[in-house]
Amino acid sequence: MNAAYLIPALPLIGAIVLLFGGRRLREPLSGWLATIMAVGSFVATVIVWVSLLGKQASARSIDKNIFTWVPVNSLHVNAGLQLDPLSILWCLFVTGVGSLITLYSIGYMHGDPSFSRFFFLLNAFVFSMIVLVLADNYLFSFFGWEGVGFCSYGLIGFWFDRDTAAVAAKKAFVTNRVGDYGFMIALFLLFQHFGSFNYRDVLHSHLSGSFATGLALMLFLGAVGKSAQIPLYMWLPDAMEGPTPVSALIHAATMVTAGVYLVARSAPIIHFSSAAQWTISIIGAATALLAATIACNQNDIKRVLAYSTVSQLGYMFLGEGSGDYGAGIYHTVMHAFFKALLFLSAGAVIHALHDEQNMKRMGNLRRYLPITFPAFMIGFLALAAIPPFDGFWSKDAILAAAWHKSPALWAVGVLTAFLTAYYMTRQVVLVFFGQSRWFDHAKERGAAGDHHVYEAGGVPHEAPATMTVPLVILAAASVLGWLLDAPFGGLDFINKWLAPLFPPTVAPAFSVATGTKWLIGLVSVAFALAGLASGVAAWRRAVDRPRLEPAVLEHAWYIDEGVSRTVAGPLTRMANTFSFVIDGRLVDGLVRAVSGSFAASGRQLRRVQTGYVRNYALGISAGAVIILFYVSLRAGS
Amino acid sequence: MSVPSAWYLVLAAVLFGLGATGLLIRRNVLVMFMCIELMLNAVNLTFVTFSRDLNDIGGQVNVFFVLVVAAAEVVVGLAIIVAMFRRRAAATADDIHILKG
Amino acid sequence: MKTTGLPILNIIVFLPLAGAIICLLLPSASWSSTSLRRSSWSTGRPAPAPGPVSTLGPAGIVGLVVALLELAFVIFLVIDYPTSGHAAGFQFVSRHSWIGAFGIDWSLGVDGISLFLVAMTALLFPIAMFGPTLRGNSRAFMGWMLLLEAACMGTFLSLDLFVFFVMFEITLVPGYFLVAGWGGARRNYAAMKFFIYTFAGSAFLFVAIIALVVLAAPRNGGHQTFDLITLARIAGSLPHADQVLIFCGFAVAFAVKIPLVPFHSWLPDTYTEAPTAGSMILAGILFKLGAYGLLRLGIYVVPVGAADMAPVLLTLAAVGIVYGSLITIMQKDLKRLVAYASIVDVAFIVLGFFAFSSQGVTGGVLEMVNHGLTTGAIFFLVGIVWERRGTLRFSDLGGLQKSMPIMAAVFLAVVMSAIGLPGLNGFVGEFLVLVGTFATHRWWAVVATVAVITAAVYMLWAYQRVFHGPVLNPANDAVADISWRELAVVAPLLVGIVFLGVYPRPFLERVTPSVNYLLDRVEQAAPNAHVPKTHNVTYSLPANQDVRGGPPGAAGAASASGSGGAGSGGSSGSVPSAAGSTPGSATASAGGSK
Amino acid sequence: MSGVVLATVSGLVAQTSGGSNPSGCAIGKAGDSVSGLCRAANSLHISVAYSAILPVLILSIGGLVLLAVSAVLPKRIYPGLYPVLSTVVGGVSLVASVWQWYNVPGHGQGMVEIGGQIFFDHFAVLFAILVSVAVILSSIASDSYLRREGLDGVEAYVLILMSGTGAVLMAESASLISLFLGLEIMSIALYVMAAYHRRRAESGEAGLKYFLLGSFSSAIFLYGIALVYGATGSTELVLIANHLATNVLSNGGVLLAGMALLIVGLGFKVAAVPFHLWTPDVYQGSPTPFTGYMAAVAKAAGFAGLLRVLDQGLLTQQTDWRPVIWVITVLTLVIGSVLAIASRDLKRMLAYSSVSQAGYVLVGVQAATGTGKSAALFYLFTYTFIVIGSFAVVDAIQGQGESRSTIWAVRGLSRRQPLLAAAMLVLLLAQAGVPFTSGFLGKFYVIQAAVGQGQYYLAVIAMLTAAVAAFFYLRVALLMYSSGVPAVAATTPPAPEPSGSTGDLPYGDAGEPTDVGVPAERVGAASAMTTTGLAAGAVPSEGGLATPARAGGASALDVEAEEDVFAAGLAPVPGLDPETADRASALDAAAGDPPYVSSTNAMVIFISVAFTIAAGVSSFAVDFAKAATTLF
Repeated sequence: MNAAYLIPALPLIGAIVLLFGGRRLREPLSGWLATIMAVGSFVATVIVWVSLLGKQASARSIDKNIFTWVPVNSLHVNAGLQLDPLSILWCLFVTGVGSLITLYSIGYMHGDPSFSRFFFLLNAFVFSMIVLVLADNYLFSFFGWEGVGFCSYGLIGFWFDRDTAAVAAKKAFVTNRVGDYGFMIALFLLFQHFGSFNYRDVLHSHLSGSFATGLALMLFLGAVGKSAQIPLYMWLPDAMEGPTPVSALIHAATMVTAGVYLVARSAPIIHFSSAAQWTISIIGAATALLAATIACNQNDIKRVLAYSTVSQLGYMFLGEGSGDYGAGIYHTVMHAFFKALLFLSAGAVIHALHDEQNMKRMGNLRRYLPITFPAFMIGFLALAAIPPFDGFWSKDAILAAAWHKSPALWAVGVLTAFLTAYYMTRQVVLVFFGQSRWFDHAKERGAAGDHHVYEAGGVPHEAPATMTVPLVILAAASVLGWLLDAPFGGLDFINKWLAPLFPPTVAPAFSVATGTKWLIGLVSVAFALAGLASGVAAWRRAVDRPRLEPAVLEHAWYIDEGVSRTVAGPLTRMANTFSFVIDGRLVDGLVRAVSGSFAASGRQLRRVQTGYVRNYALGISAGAVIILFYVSLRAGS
Repeated sequence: MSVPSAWYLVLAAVLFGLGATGLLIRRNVLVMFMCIELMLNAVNLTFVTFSRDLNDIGGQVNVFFVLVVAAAEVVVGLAIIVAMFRRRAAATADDIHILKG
Repeated sequence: MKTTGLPILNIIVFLPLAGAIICLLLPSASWSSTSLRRSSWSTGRPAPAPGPVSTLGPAGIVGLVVALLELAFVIFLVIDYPTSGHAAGFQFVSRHSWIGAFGIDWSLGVDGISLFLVAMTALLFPIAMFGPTLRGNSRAFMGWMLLLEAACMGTFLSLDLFVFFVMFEITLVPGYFLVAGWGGARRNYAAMKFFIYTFAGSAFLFVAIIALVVLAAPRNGGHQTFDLITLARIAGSLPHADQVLIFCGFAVAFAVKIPLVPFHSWLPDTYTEAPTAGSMILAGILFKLGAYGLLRLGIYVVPVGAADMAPVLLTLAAVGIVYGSLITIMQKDLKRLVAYASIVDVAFIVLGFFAFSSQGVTGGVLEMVNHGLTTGAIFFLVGIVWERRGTLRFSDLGGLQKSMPIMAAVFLAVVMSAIGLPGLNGFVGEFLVLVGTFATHRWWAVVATVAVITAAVYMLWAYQRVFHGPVLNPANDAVADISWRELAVVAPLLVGIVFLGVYPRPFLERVTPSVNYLLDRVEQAAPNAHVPKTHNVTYSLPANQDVRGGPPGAAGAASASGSGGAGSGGSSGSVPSAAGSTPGSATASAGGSK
Repeated sequence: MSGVVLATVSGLVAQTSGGSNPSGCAIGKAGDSVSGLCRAANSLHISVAYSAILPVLILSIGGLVLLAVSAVLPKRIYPGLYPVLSTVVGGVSLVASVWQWYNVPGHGQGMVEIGGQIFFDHFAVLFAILVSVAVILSSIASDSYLRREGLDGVEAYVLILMSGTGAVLMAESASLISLFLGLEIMSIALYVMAAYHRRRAESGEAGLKYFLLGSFSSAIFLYGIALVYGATGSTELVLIANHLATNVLSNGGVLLAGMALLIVGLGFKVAAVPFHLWTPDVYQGSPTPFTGYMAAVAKAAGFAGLLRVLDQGLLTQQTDWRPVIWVITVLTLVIGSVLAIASRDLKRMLAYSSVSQAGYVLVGVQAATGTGKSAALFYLFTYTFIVIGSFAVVDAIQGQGESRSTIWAVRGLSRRQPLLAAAMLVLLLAQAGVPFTSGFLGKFYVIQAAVGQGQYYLAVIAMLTAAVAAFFYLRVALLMYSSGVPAVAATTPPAPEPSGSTGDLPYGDAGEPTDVGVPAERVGAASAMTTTGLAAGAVPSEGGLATPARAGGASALDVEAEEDVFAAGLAPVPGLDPETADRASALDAAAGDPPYVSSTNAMVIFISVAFTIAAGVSSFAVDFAKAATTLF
C-alpha cells in the first residue's frame, strides 16, 4: 500500500517546489502544479480507501512508519502514518475539497503579485492537514496541527499590507496557541501516564475518571482553539481577512474541523469522563447559539458565514459530546461541502463586485451571476437545514443525540436552527434579491480613483470556469452528499465505516424511538422554515432595519472588546510595568545602583585624600589607635 | 631607691604620644620633623628601660642604631625640606597639597 | 576510535588561536590606508558617510581559511564520534600536565553533550565572521573573533576545571572588545557592563572551584587536582552542605552568564549594542558556556548540590520564562526584543537540565544548539535590516515584506523556529524540555508551557510590525532584498534549523547516552534528585572514566569492568593515557523501565 | 651608608644581644652589663657568612663604586655609562642570588647566619632575585626618563642600588633590628628618589610627604620593636618565636601592642588601608620610573618584612593578628579599587590600583600558611614585572615634563602606537586578573590560600573587588582602543541620512574633542582648541581652553547622567578637576604625535609583558614561588 506515502508526499513536493521555484513558475503554472498535487493526493487517498474497503471491518487499519522522529530513551516518537477509517474519511474530504478549492483559486487569485506564495501555502496546508489526520501518534498529529496553524497564519495575513489582515493573522495564531497550550499539557500527561503518544498504545487503556477528565479537557482545550469554540472563537471571524478560498478551505471546511477530529480520535479517552462529555456538549451548544445570534446581524458577507461556521462547529461538538460521534462527523463532512460551496459562491460574488464585501451594498445579483446564484441557494438551503439538502440530515442526527443527552441541549440546538435559517435568509435576500445597490457604490469607488472598478464598467460578471466548476461539483455534493449517511435504507455508510473506531464500549449505542425521531425532525424543519419565513418577511423590502440590528449584536455582544479590556488591557499594562518599571528601574536599577554606589563612594573617599600631611598622619594614627584598641580588648580578655 | 621601670615606660609612651600629636597639629615642617625625632627618642628610652629590665645589653645597642638612623634621616630630610622650600616663602606643611584627591 | 594519533581536540582549540596570532602579526596596511579616524574602530553602523566596508584583506583571508579549516576538523570529529556501543564517556581524551604545582592538567575530551556545542560553534563562527558586512579594522576583528572561537572551544572541551575556568573567563576579553570596538551608540556602556557583570559572577565560580579542589585534595591522597572526572568522583564524599555551597557558587556564576532572570540586566544592553557578528556569537555561543557549565560542573560534579538547589533553579527558570516573556512583549526595538527573547529560551535550557529526566536534559542540550542556530540566524537577519534601514525601532519599520519578500520568508522561518513550530528545531528541544520537566516537576512545566503562547505573541507581533502592514515610512518602500551572498551565509543555519526539526535522531542518538550516563550518576550520588527511571539504554564508557563512588557492580550500576584504569586512574597530573582511550567494554543497563 | 659596614656591624651587634639572650635567661638572673660587653667583644671574631649577604654586598658596593666612578670621571662625559653600570650591578646581584638559590644551606631548609641577624633561605633569596630584577628593570627604564628631563647623573642609580640594598636586607633580616635597618636604608633612598625631579613641584611635594609620613611610620614601627623586645626579651625572630612557643607571657598586652605597631609600620610600607593615604600623592609626584620601582620594591620589601614578622616571629600569636590583617585586607581591597574608580590621573589610578593589589597579597599573608606565603611571594614577584612595565608605559605616554598624565592621554593609543597599546593592554588585563596572565595565576594562588583556610567570604570579597577593579583597568583599555570618533547619542543609530546631523553628540567615551563627523559649528570650538593646544605646547593656558572642553564634557554627561554609571568614568566629572580635564582634552586633541618610546623603555616593557604572559601560561613561576616557601 505504498500509495499511502503519496498522500502526504505529493502536496509536500508541491509545496517544496513552489517554495523554491514558485517565483519562476509564475502565474497559472504554479496554481496548476498545486492543483495537480492536491488532486494526486486525493487520488491516492481514494486508492487507499478502496483497498481498505476490501478488508474486514476490523482489519481496516494500516500502519506506515516513515522514520523515527524523536527518540530519547523511553520517549520514542515515530513519524508514522495510521490509515484507518477515521483518518481516511477525513483525508478524503480534505484532499477532495482541497483540490476543488485549489482549482478555484487559480481563477480567484488571478493577477495577484504573490500568486505562487498562495499556492505554496495551500499545498503546505494540505500536507499539514494530511499529517494531522494520518499521524499514528498524538505528537506527530501535533506536527500537522501546528503546521495547519502556520499555513492559516500565512494565508490570513496573505495580503500583509493590510493592517487588519496582519493583525487577524497574528490573532488567529496566538489564539490557537492558547488552545495548543492545552494540547501540549495533554501530551505531557499522555507521556507521563503511558510513556507513549501512539494512538495504538494510548487508546486501549483503562483510565481513572479524574485523569481521563483532565486529559480529555486538555485535549478539548486544544480542539476549542483550533475549532473556534467558546471561549477561543474570536479569531475565526477576523480570519476572513484572508482570501476567500482560504476562508472556504481552512476556515470552514477543513482546518477548523481538526478539533472535531481530535475529539473523535480521543473518544476512547473521553468516554471515561462524563464531565468531559458534558463540557464538550455544553460548550458546543453554547457556541452554536451564541455565534448564530451574532451572525444575525453582520453585514460582511464573509463574516456571516464565519459566524455560521462557528455555530455549525458547535453543532458538531454537541453531537460528539452527546456521544454520537458518527453524527458529529457526518455533519462535519456535510458542512465541508455546503460551507465550502457557500464561501466559494461568496467569493464569486466578491470577485464579481471587485472586492465588495458589504451585503448592504449588494442586491439583485441573481440576474448577473447565473451559476453562482443557484450554487449559493443550494448551499443556503443545506445550511438552513431544509430537507432534503445535506444540512438537514446531519443536523437532525445531532439533534437526536442531543435530545438523548438532555432536552435542554436539544432546545438550544433547535433555537440555533431557527436562527440559522433566519440569518441565511437575510443574507440571501440582501445579496441576491431586492435593489441593485452596488451600482452607486461602484461609481463612487470609480470616482475615488479605483480605476479597476471603473474600467470594468461597473457591471458584475460571472466568474471564470476554474471558479465555477468547483461550485458546480460542490453544489452537487451538497444536494446529494447526505446519502452518505442517510438514516434509512441501510445507507448509513459513514456510521458503518466508522463502527470499528467507536465500538459500544466507547460510544454506547442509544436509540431514540422512531416516533420521537420523526418529531425531532419535524420540529427542526418547522423551526428552520419559521426562520426562513421570518427572514424573508423582515428583509424582503428593507435594507436597514435598526430594530432588528441592535448594536450589541453587530459588535458580537461586545465580547471582543470586553476581552481586550478585561484581559488584554491589564495584561499589557502588567507587561508594561514589568518591562519598564520592574525590569528597567528595579532589576537593572539595582545593578546600576550598585555600580553607581561604587563610583559615588569613590568620589566621596577622594575627599579623604586632602593632600595635607597632617591628615594623612592622622589617618595612620587613627588606624594605629584602632588596632591598639582591638588588641587591648584581646589582651584584656 | 630606684624608680620603677614602669615609670620610664610611661614617660616614654607620653613622649611618643607628644611627638605624634605634634606631628598631627603643627604646620611647620621643621617642627614636625623635630616631633619625629622626639618619637624616636621616646623609643630609645623604651629600649633602654627594657634593656635594664631584662638585663640585656642588646636593647642599649639598639639605641645606637636608632641614633644613626635618625641622623641619616635628618640629613636626607633637611635636604628635601631645603630643596622644597627654596622657592617658597612659607614653610608650612599645609602649603604643599598640589597632590590630592 | 579511528583518529588515533591525531590530537584532534588540541587542534580544534589551538587552530583558531594560531589564526588569531597570525592575524595580529599581519601588516596593518589593511586598515591604516583608509581615512584614519573614520575607518578604524568605527562603530560598524551605516554612518552618514559610511565607513568604508572592509574588503576581506589578508586578515580576512586568514580568518576565513582558519575558520573553515576549523569547521572541517569539527565535521571530521562529529563523523568520527562513535555511535556504536552508545559511547557515553569522554572520547578523544588528551591530557598533559600543565601547572603541576597546582595539579592542573591540560585536559580535553568530548562527549555527546559537548560534541554538538562544538559543532555549532564551528558552524556559527565563520558565518558570524563573514556574514555581516564588516566595517572598520578587519585585522583586529578577525583576531578577536578567532581568539573567541578558541576560548569557546576550550571551554566546551575542557576536562579540567582550571582549564574550564580560564577559557570561560578569557572569552570576556574578545567579547568586550568586539562590543566596544564595533558596537552601536552605547557600546562602551554595554561592553563595560557585560564585562564587569559577568566578571563579578565568575568570582563565585572561581571560589567554588578552588573550594572544591581544596576540599577534595585530602580525599585524593593529598594530591590537589582539577581533573573533572576525579573531582566528580570525590565530590560525592564531601559533606552535604559543602556540596550545596559549591554548587551555589557555580550556579551564581552561570546564572549570570546564561543569564537567569534576576541576573539578566546586562544582556539587553550588550546584545543591542553589539555588532551583528558580536550578537550572533554572544547569543549563539557565549550563553551556552554558562548553560554548559551548569550541566558539566554543576550537575555532573556536585549532583547532590544540584539536586538540593534544583527547586530554586527550576523556579528561577519558570519565573524567567514568564517574566522574560512579559518584558519581551513590550520592547520597542527589534534587536532588543530578540535579546529579551533569548532570556526566555535559555530559561528553557535550565528548566530541562534541572528536571533531571533524560528527556529534559537531552532537550536542554538540544535547546542549546537550537538557540545557537536560531538566535544566530535571527541576529544576522536583524543585522541585515539594520544595514538596510539604519534603524530597528518598530515605529520606523513596517511593510518591509513588500520590498524584501525573500527576506521576509527567511525571517518568518527563523521566527517560527523561535516560536517552536513543529518541524523546526525549536519545537523538538522545547517539547523535550517540557515533557521531561512535566514528568518530574509538573507545575513548573505547566507554568513554563505558557511560553508557547507568549512566544507567539511577541515574535509575531514583532514580525508584524517589521514586515506587515502598509508602508507608512517612505524609507521602507525601496529596501534591497536579501542578497544571494547573505542568503548563502544564512542557508547553513536554515538547513540546521529544518534538519534538527525534522530529523533530530542523529543528534539525539549521540547525546542521549551521555545524558543517561550523567543522570545515572546523579541518581547514584543524589537520591534526593528523584531521577525518573525512564531511561533503559545501554552505554559504555572508556576505561578510567567511571566516576561513581560506589563499589563496582552496585545496584545495576555501570562500572568499567576492565577496571584496570577505573577510578583513580585519571587523577594526578602525570602524563596521561594519551589521546583516544580505548572504549571500555563494560555496558550497563540502568534501572528498569517505568 | 656602606652596606658592608652596616651589614657587618649589625651582624656583630646583634650577635651580642643574641648571645646574651638564650631564652629566658635574662629574667631574674643578674648577668651584669660588663660581662655582656665582654662577650660582645669576644664575638667580634665570629665568622661572617658572606655568602648569605651576597646580594646586599653587591648592591651596596656597586652603589659606592658607581659614586666613586662618577667622582673620577669628568662630569657628564659618560652619562650613558651609569645606567649600564647600575644594570650590571643588578645583573651581578641577580646572578649571585641565583647562585644562592642553589646553595641554600641546611639542605635547602635555610639557616640563620651572622649572629641571628640574617636568614639565608629560599624566601630571602627569592626576594633578592626580585629586587635585583627590579633594580635592573628600573635602571634601564630610568635612563630615558632622566635624560629627557635633564636629570641624568649618577645619583639616581646610586639611590636605586641603595634602596635595593635595604629591600634585600629587609627580606633577609632575621631580627627586628636588621629589619628596621633595612627598612630605613630602603626608605631614605626612596625619599630622595621621590623628590628627585628638581623642577617639578609635585616631585618635591611627594618627597616631603613621603619623608614625613615615612619617618612617622618608622618611628611607630620602631616603637613596636621596642615593645616586642620588652615583652620577649629579644629582637631576633627565631628567639621571639621560641620564647612565645615555650613561655606563657606575663605581659601579653605589651607584646600585642608591639605587634600592632609593627603591623602599622609595615602596613605603611605596603600601602595597606588605612595606612595608604600617602600612596597616591607620592606615586603621582615621583618621577615615573621611580614610581614603578617604588611600587615594586618597597611593597615587596614591606611584605617580606610583614611575612617575616607575622609568619615567623609571631606565628604563635596568629589568632591575635589574623583578624586585624583580615580587616585590613578587606579595607585595602575595597577602598583601593573604589578610589581608583574615581581617579582620573594615570599614575594616581595605578597608585590606587597598587593599593588594591596589596590587598591580594594580604589575602595570602593572612592565610598564615605555607600556601599563603608562597601565594604572596608569587603575587609580589609577578606584580613587580607588571607594575614596572605599567609605569614604563605611562612614562612613554606622559612625555616631556610628565605633562600628559590623565587617563585621556591614552586615547587612541592603539592607533598611534599599536604595540605600546597592546603591551599596556596585557599589563592592565594582568592587573585585572584575566586568565593567561601572571596576574590571574597570582589571584588564583592567593584565593586558593584563603580558601584553604576556609576563608570563603574573604575569597569572594576579593574576587568581587577584582570585578570592580576591572572597571578602571578596562576604562583605560577602552580609551586606548577608542578612536575618538564620537558615537551617537540616540539609543539606536540614526537613519543613514546624507546630512548626518542626527544626534551626533559626543557620548560615553567623550569629553573628547570631537573631530570627524560632527557638524561644523560644533567642531569649530574643538578645532580651535586643537590648534591652540598644539601651539601652547605641553601646558596649555587656562583661558582659551577651558570652555569648549567643558562644553564637550558636559554634553557627554547629559547623555550618560541618566544611566551610564558603568561608563561614567569615561567622561570627566565637571567641577572636580576642571584643570586636569581641560588639559587632558586639549592634549588629546594635540596628540597627533605618537608617544616616544625609547629603546630602553621598550626593552623594559617587552620584558615585563613577556614575563607576565609567560608566567601566566606556564608553571615555572609558580614552582619557583612554591619552592621558596615549601622549603621555608
